Amino acid sequence: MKKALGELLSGFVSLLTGMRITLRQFFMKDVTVRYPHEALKMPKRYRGHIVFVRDAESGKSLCIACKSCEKACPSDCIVVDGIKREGEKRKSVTDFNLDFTRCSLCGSCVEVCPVDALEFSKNYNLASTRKDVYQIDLVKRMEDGPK
Amino acid sequence: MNEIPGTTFLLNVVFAVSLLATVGGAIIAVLSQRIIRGVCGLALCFIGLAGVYYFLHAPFLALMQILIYVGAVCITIIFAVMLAEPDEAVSDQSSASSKVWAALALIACVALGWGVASLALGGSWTVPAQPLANDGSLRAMGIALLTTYSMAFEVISLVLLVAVLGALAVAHGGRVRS
Amino acid sequence: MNNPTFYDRPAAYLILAAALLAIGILGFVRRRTLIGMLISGEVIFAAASVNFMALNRFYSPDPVAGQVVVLFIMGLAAAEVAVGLSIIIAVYRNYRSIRSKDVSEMNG
Amino acid sequence: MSFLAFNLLEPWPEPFRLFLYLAGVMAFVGANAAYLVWVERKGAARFQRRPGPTEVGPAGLLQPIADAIKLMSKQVHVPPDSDRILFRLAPVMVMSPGLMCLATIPFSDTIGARNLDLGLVMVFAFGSINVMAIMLGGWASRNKYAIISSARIVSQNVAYEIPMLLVVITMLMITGTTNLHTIVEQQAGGFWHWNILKVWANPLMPVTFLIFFTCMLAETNRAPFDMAEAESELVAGAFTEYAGMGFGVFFMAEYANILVGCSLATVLFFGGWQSPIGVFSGVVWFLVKLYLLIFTVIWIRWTFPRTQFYRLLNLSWKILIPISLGTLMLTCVMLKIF
Amino acid sequence: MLLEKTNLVKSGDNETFVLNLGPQHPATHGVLRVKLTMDGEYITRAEPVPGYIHRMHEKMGENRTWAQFLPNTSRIDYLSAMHYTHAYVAAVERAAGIEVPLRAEYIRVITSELNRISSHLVWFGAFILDLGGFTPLLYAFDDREKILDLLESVTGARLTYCYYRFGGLCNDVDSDFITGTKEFIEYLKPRLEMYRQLVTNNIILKKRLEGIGPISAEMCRKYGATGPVIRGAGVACDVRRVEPYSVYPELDFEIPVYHEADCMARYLVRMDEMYQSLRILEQAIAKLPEGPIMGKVQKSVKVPAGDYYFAVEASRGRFAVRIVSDGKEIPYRLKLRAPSFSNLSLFEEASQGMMLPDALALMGSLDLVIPDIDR
Repeated sequence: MKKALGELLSGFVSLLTGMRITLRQFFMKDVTVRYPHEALKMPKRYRGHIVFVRDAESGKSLCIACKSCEKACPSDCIVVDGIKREGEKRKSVTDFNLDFTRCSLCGSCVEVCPVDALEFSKNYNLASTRKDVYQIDLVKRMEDGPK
Repeated sequence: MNEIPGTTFLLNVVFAVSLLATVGGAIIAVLSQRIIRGVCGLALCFIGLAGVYYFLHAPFLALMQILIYVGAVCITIIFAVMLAEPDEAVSDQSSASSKVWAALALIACVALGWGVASLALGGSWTVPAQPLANDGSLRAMGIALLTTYSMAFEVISLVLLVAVLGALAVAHGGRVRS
Repeated sequence: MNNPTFYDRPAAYLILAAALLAIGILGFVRRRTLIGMLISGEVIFAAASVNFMALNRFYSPDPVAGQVVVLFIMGLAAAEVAVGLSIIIAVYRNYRSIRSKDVSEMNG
Repeated sequence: MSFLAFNLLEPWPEPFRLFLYLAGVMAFVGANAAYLVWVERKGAARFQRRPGPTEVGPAGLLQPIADAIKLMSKQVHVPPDSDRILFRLAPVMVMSPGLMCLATIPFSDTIGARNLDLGLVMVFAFGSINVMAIMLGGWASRNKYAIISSARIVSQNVAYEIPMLLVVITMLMITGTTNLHTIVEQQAGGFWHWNILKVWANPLMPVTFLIFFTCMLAETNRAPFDMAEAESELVAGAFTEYAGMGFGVFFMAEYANILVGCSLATVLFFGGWQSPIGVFSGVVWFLVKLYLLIFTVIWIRWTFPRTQFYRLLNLSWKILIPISLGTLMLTCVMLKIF
Repeated sequence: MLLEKTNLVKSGDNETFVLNLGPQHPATHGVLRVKLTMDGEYITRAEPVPGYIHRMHEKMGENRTWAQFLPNTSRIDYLSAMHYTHAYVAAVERAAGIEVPLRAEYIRVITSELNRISSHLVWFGAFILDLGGFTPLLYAFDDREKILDLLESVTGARLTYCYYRFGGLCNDVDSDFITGTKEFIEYLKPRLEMYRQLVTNNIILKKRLEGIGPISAEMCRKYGATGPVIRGAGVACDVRRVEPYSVYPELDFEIPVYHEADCMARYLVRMDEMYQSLRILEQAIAKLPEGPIMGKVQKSVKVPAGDYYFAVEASRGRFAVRIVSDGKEIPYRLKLRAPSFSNLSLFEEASQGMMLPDALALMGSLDLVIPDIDR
């Protein structure tokens, strides 16, 4: 009887302790970021989909269309094509298509690139109702891009 | 009484609704194919009956009717229905002989009801010269229960106790978990 | 009509009681399952209660007596339902049926 | 509003009063049920350190309306195997007890829909219909989760009705009346007159209140006793098959029942509209007490995990009923002595 | 008719019915289906039906190069991605004889333990959610968010890290990460104490977990259950100690063991493991040496023909990778031994005769990750 009552009491105290803790949390500040109104800064190494690195001088892509990334990609989502133009040492890229629906953002392409022509974008807002939004043409994107 | 002429009419309507609920509920209770609807009909009948009690100047009884019958009896029956699932099959109701029997039963019951009603109405009830001093309130009832009817009260509590124990014993007897 | 309040006349209640009795007995005859019969029994109880109340209200000097009796009926009905249902459950456990016909076949 | 309708309409004939207070109570219950959802969501958010609803209206105040519009625009789907009539009847039935019970709650000395002598009995009588409604809804759905949930609801409510009624009987012995208005009047003159502190009638009065409160949580299917819709076990319990407003009504009924339960607790234990210092009594105090209790209910929900079903029944049969019987006896003795 | 009926009774036909728990059910946390045969609320038989999200990770491994399989390892058990990558990378390193620099090993331990804490925090929240408490879930996610931020700053991803490489790591950690981790350690300690008061001591939770769902050490051996499940059954079986790998032998930590073998024991094992992980983190950060993070690796890894095996202690138990190589640049056979699968397989036996809510508490205490079961 005494033991049962003691248990009842300690149980009740444990409930009150829990309620005290949640009440303390009640008066604390929110921890959430109200996403569409404010957004967090993506960290330096954030792995978004890939984009071309722009050559500082020419403003063109560094890509030499060597197709290493195409080979390294585990999901077969990159298709690269390039031509060798007159007067240039290396091939230059004409076509770089990323099928983002299949990309697993592993970063193999960036790592394998011999000329460091690829980098990750910081773009995380990728929701869409249409599939063709995810067929990213990196060449076109760079040409249209602001920088 | 109220001066507004509509009041009596409204009360009549409420009374009629109670009567309708009682009789309709009872009919659903005994005639519906699915037993669960029967129980709902019973609940409706009891709620209507509560209204009738209210008109008979017994509000406490009306509330008790709801509390005990709707809140306890009906729910217990539904619980039993859940456990035993006795949905009556439609097939064995529609054979020709059963139809005849059903008609006979109906006629017999209507006759019975008619007979009882006419007996009740035709009987010469002695109207008391003067009502008793008590007002039939909850207080008066409590006093009566503990004085005049104390024996019956005790017996009823005993019956309930025995019923609970008996129900436990009977229900437990069938429950042998391996 | 000299008395427009028909809720103040005993006839309404007495007819109601008779009707409930008839319905209850009809159900008792018609129903094939034990639970159905129990429900019909409740309706008959209700008929009795209404009669008690009505006669008490209109023809008795003591307004308490009827109420007390009906309270007793309620207590009895509750006890009846408790025992009845436990028996039904027990029957169901043993015979897998609660039809009165099936159960009566099991005699012997 | 219902509480404006009392003195003003005293000379008015009964049917009009009846109609008006019905409308008032309905409005009060409706507004509360809708906005308690908002309070619950905001409260939960605060306990979890989130902002909660913010987008619809200032501080998300229009959220309940948006929710209602969304629920109403959804298809009312009745499962093909279900019992159609009962399936649709259940949501209608589930709202009625809340409305009926609130009619007898006195909000203040002059504000109250109906001053019934049997107010307390009435609350319990109509409160019992609620169980039947949820149970029928679960049964009619013909869904296994719903049926399990129905069975649970019945056992739970039967088990908790007993200690609750025992507590109420204790209260009846102390107050000597079932008229809620009179019960509140007895508690006038400062918080030391409230029933919860009436230790000369029963030294275990706070315990009695705790039992009442626990039973109320269980009867209204609130966490930690929300066996009926234990979402991690039974998906949504009895309401699994309900969509759109059918579900919405069940949802609102839960809040209506909480409203009734907390109102009753306020009246029985916390002196209703009586102010804690003895002066300036009024409807404000009733509402303050009521919403503090409701806040506690929400607070409890967002703090504790759910109990196990058989532990819930054990709690009732092995702890609450013996203790409440004990307090009942104690009250008998104390009342006889003093 | 009479005979028929009595036969029915005699043949033990009880009032059972089949309840499909899942594939979509709040308690299974994914697309797991459990076919329950129930007698009232008692479970007479619980048959797990996995396979709804089977993705053929093992077969995929046989169709791509050694390095190309790396991203897959994060996606088997998405909650302890680091451990899984670790097992695969270490298996290949063992096979190809690749040396890993010490700094890289320490960083692997640090990130792995952070990942273990975050995984246990998710489990903690989800488990309490299974038991009907919602708020601890969001507190746990708040803490986990801090870990994810730390790991994201290093690896660039929040869940599927793919951080380890054959011979080392792809990125070095910076001082921000180190200070951030130190701060986090100090932050989490009072939080764990708060969880103890709010949840562990709570009478409702205690009553729901104590004595519920006993899983003996014998049953664990029978089904190959590992991790917190076997440690909750009183066996101090932890790959970090039994088959030491990486730099774990140099670190001082305890293996929490409870002998009650019930849900509470498994719960407490995980809660204690978070403390132990914090201890490991403190030591590893203190000992973190300077140096390179990549060993000498040829451009495309070639694994000599043979049969190799490597196991790590993932959050849910022993995760092992077995690779069979025929010397080509793609694996001949890749076998993943996932802990959740073994842990789930004992559910059928352990849940017999339990009530539904208890069985769900048991299932929660096993900490199942459905993609880990299906692979």
